[in-house]
Amino acid sequence: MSAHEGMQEPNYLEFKGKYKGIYSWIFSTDHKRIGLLYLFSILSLFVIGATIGLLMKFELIAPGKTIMDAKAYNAFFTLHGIIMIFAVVIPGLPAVFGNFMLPLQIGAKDVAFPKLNLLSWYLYVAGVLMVVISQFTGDQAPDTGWTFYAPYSFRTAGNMLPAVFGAFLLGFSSILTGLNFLVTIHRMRAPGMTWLRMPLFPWTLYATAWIQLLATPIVGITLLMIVAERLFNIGFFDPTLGGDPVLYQHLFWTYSHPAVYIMILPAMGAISEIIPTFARKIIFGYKFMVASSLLIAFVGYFVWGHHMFTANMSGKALYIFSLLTFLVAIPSAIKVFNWISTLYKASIYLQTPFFWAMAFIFVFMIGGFSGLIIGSLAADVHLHDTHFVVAHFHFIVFGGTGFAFFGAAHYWFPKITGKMYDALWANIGLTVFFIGFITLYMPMFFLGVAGMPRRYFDYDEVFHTGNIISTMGSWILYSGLSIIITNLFVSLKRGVKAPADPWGGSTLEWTIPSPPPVENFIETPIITKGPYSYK
Amino acid sequence: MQPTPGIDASNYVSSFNLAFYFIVAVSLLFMIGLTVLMLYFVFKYNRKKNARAVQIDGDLRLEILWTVVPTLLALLMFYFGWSGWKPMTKAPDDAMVVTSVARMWSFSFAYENGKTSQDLVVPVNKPVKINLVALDVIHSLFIPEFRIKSDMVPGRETMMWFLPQREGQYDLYCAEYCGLQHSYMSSTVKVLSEEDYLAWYTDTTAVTTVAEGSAPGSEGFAILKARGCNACHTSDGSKLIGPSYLNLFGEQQIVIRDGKEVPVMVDEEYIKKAIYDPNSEITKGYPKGLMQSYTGIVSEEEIEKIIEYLKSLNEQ
Amino acid sequence: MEHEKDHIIPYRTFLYVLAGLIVLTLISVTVTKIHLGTLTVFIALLIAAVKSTFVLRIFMHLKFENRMFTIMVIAVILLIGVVIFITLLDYLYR
Amino acid sequence: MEEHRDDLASKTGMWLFLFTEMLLFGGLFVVYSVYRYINADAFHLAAQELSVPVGTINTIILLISSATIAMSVTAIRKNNKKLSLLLLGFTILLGLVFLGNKYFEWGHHIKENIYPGSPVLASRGQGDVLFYGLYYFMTGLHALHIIIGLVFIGFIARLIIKDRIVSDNYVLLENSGLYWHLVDLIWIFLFPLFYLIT
Repeated sequence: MSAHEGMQEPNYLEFKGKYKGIYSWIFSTDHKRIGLLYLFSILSLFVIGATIGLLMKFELIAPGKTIMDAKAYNAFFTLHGIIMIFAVVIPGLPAVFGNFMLPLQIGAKDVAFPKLNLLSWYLYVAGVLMVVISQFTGDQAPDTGWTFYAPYSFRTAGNMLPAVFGAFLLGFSSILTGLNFLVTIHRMRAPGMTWLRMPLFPWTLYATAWIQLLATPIVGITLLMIVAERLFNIGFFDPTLGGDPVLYQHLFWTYSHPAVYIMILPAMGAISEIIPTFARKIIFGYKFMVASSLLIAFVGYFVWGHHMFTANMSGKALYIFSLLTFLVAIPSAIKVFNWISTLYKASIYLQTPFFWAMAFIFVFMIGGFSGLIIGSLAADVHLHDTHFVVAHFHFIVFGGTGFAFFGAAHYWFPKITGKMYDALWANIGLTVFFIGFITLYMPMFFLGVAGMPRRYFDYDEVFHTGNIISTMGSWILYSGLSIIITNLFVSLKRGVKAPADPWGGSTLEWTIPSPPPVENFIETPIITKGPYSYK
Repeated sequence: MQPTPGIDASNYVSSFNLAFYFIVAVSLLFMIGLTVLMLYFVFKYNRKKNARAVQIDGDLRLEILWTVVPTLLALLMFYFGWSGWKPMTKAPDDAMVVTSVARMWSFSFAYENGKTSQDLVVPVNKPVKINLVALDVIHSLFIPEFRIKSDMVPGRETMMWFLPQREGQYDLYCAEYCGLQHSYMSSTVKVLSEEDYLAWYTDTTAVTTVAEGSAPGSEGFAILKARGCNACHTSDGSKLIGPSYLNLFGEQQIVIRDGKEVPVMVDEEYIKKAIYDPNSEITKGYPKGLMQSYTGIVSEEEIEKIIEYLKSLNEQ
Repeated sequence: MEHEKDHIIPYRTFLYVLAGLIVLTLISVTVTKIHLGTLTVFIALLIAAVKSTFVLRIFMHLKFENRMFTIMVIAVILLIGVVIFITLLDYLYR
Repeated sequence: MEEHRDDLASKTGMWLFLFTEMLLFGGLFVVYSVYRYINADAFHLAAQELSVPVGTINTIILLISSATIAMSVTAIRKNNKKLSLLLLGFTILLGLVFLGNKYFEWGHHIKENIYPGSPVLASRGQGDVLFYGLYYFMTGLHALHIIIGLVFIGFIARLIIKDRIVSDNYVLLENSGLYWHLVDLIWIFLFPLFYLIT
């Protein structure tokens, strides 16, 4: 089975398989290579999405038209949403670092179904292509926003079908990844790795995978209904045919709220890896961390209605959703308390990933607390569909997932590439990025309270100051982003060679060489103690 | 009009403030506390100062404490939000009723005496109940100063109500994305004193007579403006959502009828059809399904005046 | 998977179950002919539930598998039920 | 590379996939319940127009096909390749008969000008539009699953012929069976919801 007996186990980057060049990547079923395929596709799309965001912010620098008209603006925020939600943050941590690290952290050779894993990447690419096609064919680019709200989504002249189908394919890809992870975690843990000896990142992936598996089909069928509606005029959500547009929102958010937890749970998992490693300390309240992940996934399934507080639901539905929304905040709070408590009497090694983790905790708190505000019925009636909401979800989705993504990228960079990144530039990038982030999104809270609705191409003079600050923030943020990404790419070429365990981590991935050998573990590890066991 | 300080613009401002500032206060307390604690730990337990970590794997009492306390606080937050929202569900019986009709991309407000207006004009200190009607897609009526918002869902009749407490002018926006001109779908709320309101309300002169000047077609222009037509059609020849009025009347147009291209002459019949049954013939190059029928909204006499206006454009 | 060798399900088990399922189907059809009002819905769904239990337990051999599968299936069905219930909370009280 | 075979992993994967299928139809059941609640009377009347005998026959056909594919697993485990193939062939045949019935049933409605977007249907009111919209969409999606199932079973039959599925390596056959049973399971609910609850 292994043709490479002896000491010279080639690492996965140098391994010569059946195929050469690019084919050795796009036909590879190695979870590590697939992780990198995802990394490059997601990073490219992220840069495109961020650039669109930059242009949108530039448009908003002053009232009236500056660089684009309303039509282009509407198409841009739709594309920005579809790319960022479906193609960047949902697959972001699970598909990239989950694929790469899950087998390593539980001591497995690969995921349970390597071919299926590759198929999910192809579905992902196909989905992205469909979205791209929707932009350049048909009368007009889609202009519904990423939510595809009925009945506008089948009234508009925008080219909806490819975009909706693309989102469907991206969802399918996400389902297959989740399925793969669930079976991997159930069946392929190394001997001795009981459930409660599993590191927290796999645990969050486990909770995430269940949401991917059980929530995504609902949006799948909803998108199919929209397709059918546009093609055959069936009337599911068309009020003139008796359908109820609010039902569309129910179905859409039944998936899309849990999707927020698909984004944030693995982010929390990555942070839960970084903190103990750099604190040289066992994580505080391991079992509570596990339980809170599962609880978030479970309760998170039933809070979708808080996206619809002003949609004229029944009063009973409204306050039950509001109550559940407040309750789902508790497990997240528990996580924050546990992270900070882990630092108590620690021996903290201050490195870039740890700074990212700290920044994550800070912006995540802002995102979480602002979430409480709009979970409150009386406050949400005013703040719903304003820039307050835009600020809130960027703090959670970009602040939370994005910060954790870059934290994880720096943390595992030595393991993945075998090189060390340049710490000075990494820290500069983080600082600029952080300042830009706060400058960009903080003013939106104030704009929202002042009453500026979201998805506005143009606005009244009263909202001008906030928008100027926000636009300037977008420039700073983008500069920070460029520094971070450039630094990582330059380090890939010029970085010094990384040892097996540069941070002194205690999970399994640090016990093998960097970059890992093709088969991951030369000998199957036998686990005798829990994760994060430091002396 | 400068708003009087000290009086809330509507009855919801105080309950919003309670829910909002309570959560903000608690959140800030936690945020500052936790951030300071985190920075203090990072400083104090730096590896230069503390070479060996003390392994503590958890503390049940602490976990219970920080589960229970946030839960209680969250329940309190929920309560304030709920109690502030509860009154919104039922309008007082003595509320005056206005029906708001939203279409792409304008609001109009119909009063009980048949008066319609582009602005929402209400008397101060009298509860107002607004029946919400959307004709095409979902819109949302949002008055930031009043801290109130409600979606307008086509096919469903819903309502919102409020008590304006301070005279003045306030912005009214559409808050649910509804297509191209979404950000221009706005209006004004005018809160008048009892007398001013009565004067306005009883002045039942038709909208059309408010026309500026007496140039030919000015009445027609006023009608187009009042019905929100100008959101999609221009008079200067530029293409918006629908065809421009300029040089339209009496010209040849290519329309799509039953999927086939047909040349037609723009005459009175055509204009009538375009207003009452807009989707039967679509001018080539324009999207279908965006315009709703104006049957019962624009009368035949008004169409005469609109045509007069169209003709006047050709002469320029 | 040695332990699975123990219970090759005999052909006749399937035939019995099949017969049972067909009988249940016919009962379901007959019962709806009698007008019982809202009870009709309830009975029809009840019979469907009984039928699906047979299919799940015997045809899909949940009865002979690891308990974990049964728990998961029940959880998923409950989940669908709760989602329908919560959505209906909106419509029942409008 | 010869991978270590883990039948339980394979079966777990199949079950998890079935869960997504259940949720897919679950979303439609949500829509069905809501619209049935809103348009109870119209649904009641419209359901009476569907032919109960045809529905019943189709139900029984699917039940038999489920039993035959289940027995096919028993056959392969008893090393009876021929019988196993015969039973699979029978399953495929029944699936095709089901589709044929469905074809005539749909054709009958379409001939009466009852299909989404038809003026006749639109004139009958919103409840009927929704009932038939859901009818076509749900049974159509179900029929699509039947077709996928038939292809899947055909592929499995080929593997049996080539002796790739044998008495101690039959998990793929079992998985195709699981899929087929799920399709049956969904029909068990579709049948009363559209044909019986009148």
